[in-house]
Amino acid sequence: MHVEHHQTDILILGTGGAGLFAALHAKQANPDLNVTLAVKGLLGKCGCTRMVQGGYNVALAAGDSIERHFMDSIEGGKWLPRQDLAWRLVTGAVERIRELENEVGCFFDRNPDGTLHQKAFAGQTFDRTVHKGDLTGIEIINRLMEQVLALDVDKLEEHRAIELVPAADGSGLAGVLLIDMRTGVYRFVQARAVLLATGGGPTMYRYHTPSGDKSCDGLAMALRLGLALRDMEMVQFHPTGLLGGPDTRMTGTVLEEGLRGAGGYLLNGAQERFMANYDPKGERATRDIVSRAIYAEMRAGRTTPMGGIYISMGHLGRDKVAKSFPGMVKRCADCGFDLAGGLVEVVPTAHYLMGGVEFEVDCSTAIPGLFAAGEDCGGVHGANRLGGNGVANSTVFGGIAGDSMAAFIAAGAPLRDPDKSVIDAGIARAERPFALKPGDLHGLRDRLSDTMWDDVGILRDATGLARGTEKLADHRAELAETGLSGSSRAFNLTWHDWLNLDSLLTASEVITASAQAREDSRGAHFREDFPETGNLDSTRYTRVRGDGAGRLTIDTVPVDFSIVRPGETILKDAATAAQ
Amino acid sequence: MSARRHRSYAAHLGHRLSGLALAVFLPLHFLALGLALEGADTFDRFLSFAELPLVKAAEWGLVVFLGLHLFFGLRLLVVEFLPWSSDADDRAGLIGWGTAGALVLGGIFLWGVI
Amino acid sequence: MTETRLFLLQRISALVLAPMVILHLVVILYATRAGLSAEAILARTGSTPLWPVFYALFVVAAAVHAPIGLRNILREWTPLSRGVTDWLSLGFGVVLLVLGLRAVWAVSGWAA
Amino acid sequence: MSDTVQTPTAEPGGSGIKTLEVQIWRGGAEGAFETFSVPRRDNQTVLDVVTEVQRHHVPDLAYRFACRVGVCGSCAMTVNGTPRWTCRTHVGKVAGDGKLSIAPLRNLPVIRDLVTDMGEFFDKWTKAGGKFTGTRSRAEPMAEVDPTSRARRNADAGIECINCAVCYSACDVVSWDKDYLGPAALNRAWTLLNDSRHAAQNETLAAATAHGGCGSCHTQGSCMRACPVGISPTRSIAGIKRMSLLDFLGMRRS
Ligand SMILES: Cc1cc2nc3c(=O)[nH]c(=O)nc-3n(C[C@H](O)[C@H](O)[C@H](O)COP(=O)(O)OP(=O)(O)OC[C@H]3O[C@@H](n4cnc5c(N)ncnc54)[C@H](O)[C@@H]3O)c2cc1C
Ligand code: HEM
Ligand code: SF4
Ligand code: F3S
Ligand code: FES
Repeated sequence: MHVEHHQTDILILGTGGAGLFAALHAKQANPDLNVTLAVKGLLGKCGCTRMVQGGYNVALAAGDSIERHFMDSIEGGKWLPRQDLAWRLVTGAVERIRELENEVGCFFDRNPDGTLHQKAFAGQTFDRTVHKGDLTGIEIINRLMEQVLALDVDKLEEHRAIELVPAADGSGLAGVLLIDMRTGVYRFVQARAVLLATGGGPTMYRYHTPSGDKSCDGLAMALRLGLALRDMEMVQFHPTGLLGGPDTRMTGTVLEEGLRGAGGYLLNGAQERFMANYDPKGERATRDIVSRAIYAEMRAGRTTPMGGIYISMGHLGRDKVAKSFPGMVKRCADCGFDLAGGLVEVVPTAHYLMGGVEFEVDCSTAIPGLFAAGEDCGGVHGANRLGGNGVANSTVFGGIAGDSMAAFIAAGAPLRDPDKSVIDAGIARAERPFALKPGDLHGLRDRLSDTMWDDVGILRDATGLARGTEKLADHRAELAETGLSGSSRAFNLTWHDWLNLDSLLTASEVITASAQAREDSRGAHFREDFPETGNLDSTRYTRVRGDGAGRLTIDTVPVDFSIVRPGETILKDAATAAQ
Repeated sequence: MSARRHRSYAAHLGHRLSGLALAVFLPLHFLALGLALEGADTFDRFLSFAELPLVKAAEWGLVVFLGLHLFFGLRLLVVEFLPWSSDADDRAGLIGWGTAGALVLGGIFLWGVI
Repeated sequence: MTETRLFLLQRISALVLAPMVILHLVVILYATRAGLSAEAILARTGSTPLWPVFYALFVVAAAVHAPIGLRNILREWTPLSRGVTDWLSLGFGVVLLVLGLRAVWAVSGWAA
Repeated sequence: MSDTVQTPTAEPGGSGIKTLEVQIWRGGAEGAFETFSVPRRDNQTVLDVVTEVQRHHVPDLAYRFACRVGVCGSCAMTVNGTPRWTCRTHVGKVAGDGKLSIAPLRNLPVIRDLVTDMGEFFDKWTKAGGKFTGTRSRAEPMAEVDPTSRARRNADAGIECINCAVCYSACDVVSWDKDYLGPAALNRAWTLLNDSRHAAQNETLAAATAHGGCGSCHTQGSCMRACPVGISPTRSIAGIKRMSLLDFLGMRRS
């Protein structure tokens, strides 16, 4: 198989908030560096940062403080976050938001007095979410994209990374093997430093929110390279995804949380409100509680025709709803649903992976030359990510990664010779389906998403997880026998569906193993057989590694409470913290 | 392509074609008027040429074109240089009025001729 | 900056042309209505220096306005190169100006 | 003649049509339509139809999408002759008669099938001066901006562009003049010209009024009617034209 070779100083995988910020910072640190951006879609036009609606958490206002933001993040994360990472997040956010406004050009919404407007977001003790309308991500990514387009960087658009390739001598990372999706050609890019910023993305669930290009490729590649993934059982579900049926890509996309906040009702199939049976806060309870309640209703069979529940806004007045949520109303109307006055079917939907690659505060990983940032990384959010901490995470650490990679190269990072056998293995894996008889690939994808939804989903127990493990093994075996018709490799989306499934299966196996290992309930992870949260003081996180042959090893590691211990606070004004 | 199926696009074409017609006509018109230099006789002969029905018809067309180009051009100046009342307000309504205005001019012209 | 100048020049000349065209339309509609003879037209236009000045201005404005428009059309609707369209439009403008001023001169009656 | 393309149809599948006759462009610039029969469903977008064809008819059908909710601007195609975002175009809105024709966006080079090369679209974005230049650093506080000022409201009106190139595809001047920067790029320049924090005002104005800039727009108005998010590039470009006049007359406020 022919492989084209490229060389660069820095190779960045992914152009979400993390990837674009890394490019910007690396070039700022040293404009002479060769920076190459490789991305599965078009630069800046894929990934989830662009899809951010709510906004960006940062402690700016008088009365708020980074300490408070930190405590909210730790408590929201159920004491599972790595505290030095969380601290770096909240301090870095202040600088990064100013950079976004002052240097990158984001034009965030203002208060009447001209200062930045900050809105409320669930689970926080202060209104600290900076935003641009309810389409904050477009503003952030478009402005970043403009800055990066004006730089002298190499762009490898519609290039899919399929293997992180170590050095032949084992000294670190040599580069990355990619597929040029437009032509189907394999390309090896040798680099002194590589950033993994492919953004995770729990798209293996039947209902999911992230962009279609995200399929946990980065996590699967990292695992194959031998890196550890932590907190992978922590999958965040958004309570209200649009339910349009199995054959439409709209299904699973987010209906914003503000709808519940504004007083929207959730109704079961019998058109009865049910949230009060689960939580005194009713519809206004936090994401995880509402998601579990909806799931419980669904499991009890009290569902709508398509198998979800309803969201109803009409009692607030059609005009008022249309005025307060124009974007959501239009989005539903475009797809034939009447949100302002009618009932819209919704369902909880997989939204975000808290878990990911273990990394350091400077974004380095255990492999010299490989850096990681953004949703691919684990440890920042622990058991739950606060709404608004996701884009802060990707931009803060993306920038840090750019700085670190520039420094790493300035310190003399070499170009390493690749381990050819890994390149060959990567190509063999990708080529495999062409040698097989065509099979029911899309059916297999549905089966995988059913397995994850039913057995490794919102409510988990040992039996379900064991069943899930078995089914995943079946799916794995089935994929290994499922081929593609035809041999065209140029822009062959079905081929990429196959490769997506391969990555998603790997990530699913890790999620399931981690979920089995965590025998307590906290944050996004709920075990019906262990409904209580364990002793916080002895909190441990899960850590999974691969052995290279598809087997996983898992251990649990005590969390180092390096800044604050459970039950304590770093807020000076503890009285306000106690609320 | 159906992205073109709206009044503003039609007005663009109308404005362009009328402008083109005027640009072709105007030098000829000047040439004819220049004949006056050669004396009133030739000019009178020109004017009687101008009495021919076909020539009258052409002149009628030009009056209408001039009217169209004038009104559509004024609309463009309004669109380009005056504030908009809303994002969708490219004064498409003026197009109908402009067309009507040009036809009225044509009518007056006909009325004078007949 | 020249593109902007040309663009603005066309708009400004259009603004100049608009009232003149309206007046001109009134005149020709009135003229056809009254069935004026050449003598009468010439007598009228020659009677006061205002008319030749008016029409000279008209000619100048049109000679600025029309070639710029033609240049756009040639650019967008013909495969001619930019240089060719520029010269063609400029040539057209000069012809328009010369013929137009000549006509004004003729009609003004001052030549006689 | 209809000026409205954005009114959503309330009834999705009430027409009783069971199958759609779908023509899809196959090949590059040289290519042909192929016809498929696709089941009609109540909840079905044009993107879903394309997906269905890829899954059940031609596995190597090339098309592009990412977010599937109208924020990434990757999925635009020519649907029954009109450029549209496909992920948020309900089939009921465009195929009342059960027929769909789906082709790549006009005015951009076709890579294959329904995928175009958007490179020139973004090159022109940069060329139109569409890049913010600030005066403050990340160490300084953020500028205070009156949210009700006219400039801020102008900027807000155009800022949520998803760079889908639907307007670019709808505009004839883009097809006629390869140097024309196009509606989206100029719209972005206009938002910057209304951004009081943007330091390179003169540079952006010069870029947006240079050859291929605002002067090339003939107010065809197709862009503003086609834009799926309701932006009016026509208005933004008119704004640049007005500003260039004021600048010429020495009356521009800075
Ligand atoms: C609908 C939605 C709403 C959200 N709202 C908010 C919010 O309000 N506030 C908040 O803080 N967070 C929010 N989030 C989360 C937030 O979007 C993410 O946390 C964050 O943007 C992730 O950034 P990233 O750079 O790590 O990844 P992404 O932005 O997802 O980028 C990943 C990039 O990697 C590329 N890629 C993937 N695989 C490969 C491969 N194999 N080879 C090459 N490239 C690859 C992708 O194409 C993409 O360009 C939301 C997420 C979603 C889905
Ligand atoms: C009556 C006053 C006039 C007004 C208000 C007017 C206005 C305009 C305007 C605003 C344009 C720019 C259109 C664009 O670029 O989209 C234009 C174009 C043009 N005008 Fe005029 N004009 C007038 C008279 C004339 C005359 C007398 C002529 C002919 C000699 C003429 C010929 C043209 C041509 C050829 C174009 C180019 C059309 C195009 O690019 O589509 N105009 N006019
Ligand atoms: S202005 Fe509208 S149509 Fe044009 S690129 Fe932006 S969003 Fe798309
Ligand atoms: S369609 Fe084109 S001509 Fe101008 S108004 Fe829009 S850019
Ligand atoms: S897929 Fe993103 S806009 Fe349609």
